[in-house]
Amino acid sequence: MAVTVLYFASLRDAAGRDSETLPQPASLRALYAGLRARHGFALPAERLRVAVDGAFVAWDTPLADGAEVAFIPPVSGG
Amino acid sequence: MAVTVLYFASLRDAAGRDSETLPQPASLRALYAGLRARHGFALPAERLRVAVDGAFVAWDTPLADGAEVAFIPPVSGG
Amino acid sequence: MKRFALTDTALDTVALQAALQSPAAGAFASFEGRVRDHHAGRTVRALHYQAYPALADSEGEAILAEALSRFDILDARAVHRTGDLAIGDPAVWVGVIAAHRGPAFDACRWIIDALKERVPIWKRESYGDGSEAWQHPGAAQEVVDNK
Amino acid sequence: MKRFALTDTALDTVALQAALQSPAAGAFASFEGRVRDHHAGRTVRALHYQAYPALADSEGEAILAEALSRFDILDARAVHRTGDLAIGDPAVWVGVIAAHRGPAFDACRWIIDALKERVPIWKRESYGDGSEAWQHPGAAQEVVDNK
Repeated sequence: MAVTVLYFASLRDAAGRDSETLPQPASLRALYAGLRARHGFALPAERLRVAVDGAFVAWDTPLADGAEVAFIPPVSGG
Repeated sequence: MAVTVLYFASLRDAAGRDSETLPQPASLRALYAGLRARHGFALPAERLRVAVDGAFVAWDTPLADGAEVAFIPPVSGG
Repeated sequence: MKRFALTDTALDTVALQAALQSPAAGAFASFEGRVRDHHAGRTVRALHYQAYPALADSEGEAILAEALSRFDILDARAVHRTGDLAIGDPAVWVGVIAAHRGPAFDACRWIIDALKERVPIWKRESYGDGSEAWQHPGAAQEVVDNK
Repeated sequence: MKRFALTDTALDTVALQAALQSPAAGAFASFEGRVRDHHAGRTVRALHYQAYPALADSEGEAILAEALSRFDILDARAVHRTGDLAIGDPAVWVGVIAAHRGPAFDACRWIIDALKERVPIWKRESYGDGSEAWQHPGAAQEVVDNK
């Protein structure tokens, strides 16, 4: 039972990696809270969107085993 | 004492020429009225602008000898 | 500064765009008017544009100068075709560079609107039935020359 | 139909524009976002764009499909750079064709606004003083990495 987390932009720099595989968390919110504490992410969850398996989802979406999770900081393309 | 008149678009087709030189008219309005009668221009003066020597002018501008006059039908570039 | 031009040959929009460069430009907005195959419900086969070159040049330059004073932009250019055009050919091109996209879009649109309203250039449409008509917008009906 | 793309090589706007052809198109509006030498009063030396490719592709396609349903346009395309860019380089390009210019301009502007707001792409600015910062708009202050 595990999930893979992808990191981008300032989260990638703070985590020092592109991705990591972690034990299945209780929820997306719990997952981010733990990672934020561990990696020192500056951005609170309220400023992020979250995507699972390549699609945006609500923060309260249940996580399946093997899910690929990406926390999406405010974007700045263009 | 003469003026040159330039024709464009439907006026050029109706007049059958690009330009012509005419005796000095009493006014721009009188000049167009005479030409409209002679060439059968469909457009009334109210729908035209008028230019003298390459610049737009008011219809009541006096005409100097040798002036180059162009009656400007509604434009349709672009 | 010459920013407006008439040309009787195909528009080279790549060269036109290349002239609009500035390290301060974050936005480049452009518009190209092309000959389309229909107008007011009729099939259009081709177009011919005729200009009063001296007045078109001065009026085009005046419009671009006015755009530079009205909008927060860095530069702007426009060019208009004359002569015979086929379906798909570019008839007019407008390009604007600015630090930000808002003024670039606003100026580009203002310029094409002003060119269409003010510059002495006239379009003659050739229709599917072989007739032709000079376009004098606002006329009760267009002035049709059956040739 | 693939209308949106990410690319890590220079944008070929000529080829992009050439793909937007239709005999029914009277209007082609385009926007190019370029790397400019300043932002928020600071001198910018270069930019780096990072994307989440799978989600950027699907979100970009969704935006272009939505533009086609919202506006009276014939087609639209967009492409966004990733990787390292220098001052003056095009970072994003949007092109729209339509019968008339109003919808072409409106759709072009809507698309670039939506791309900037929704597509998971991030910009890291490199400044004249050697510092760098990921841009996360809306933050109380940008997340600065002094490298």
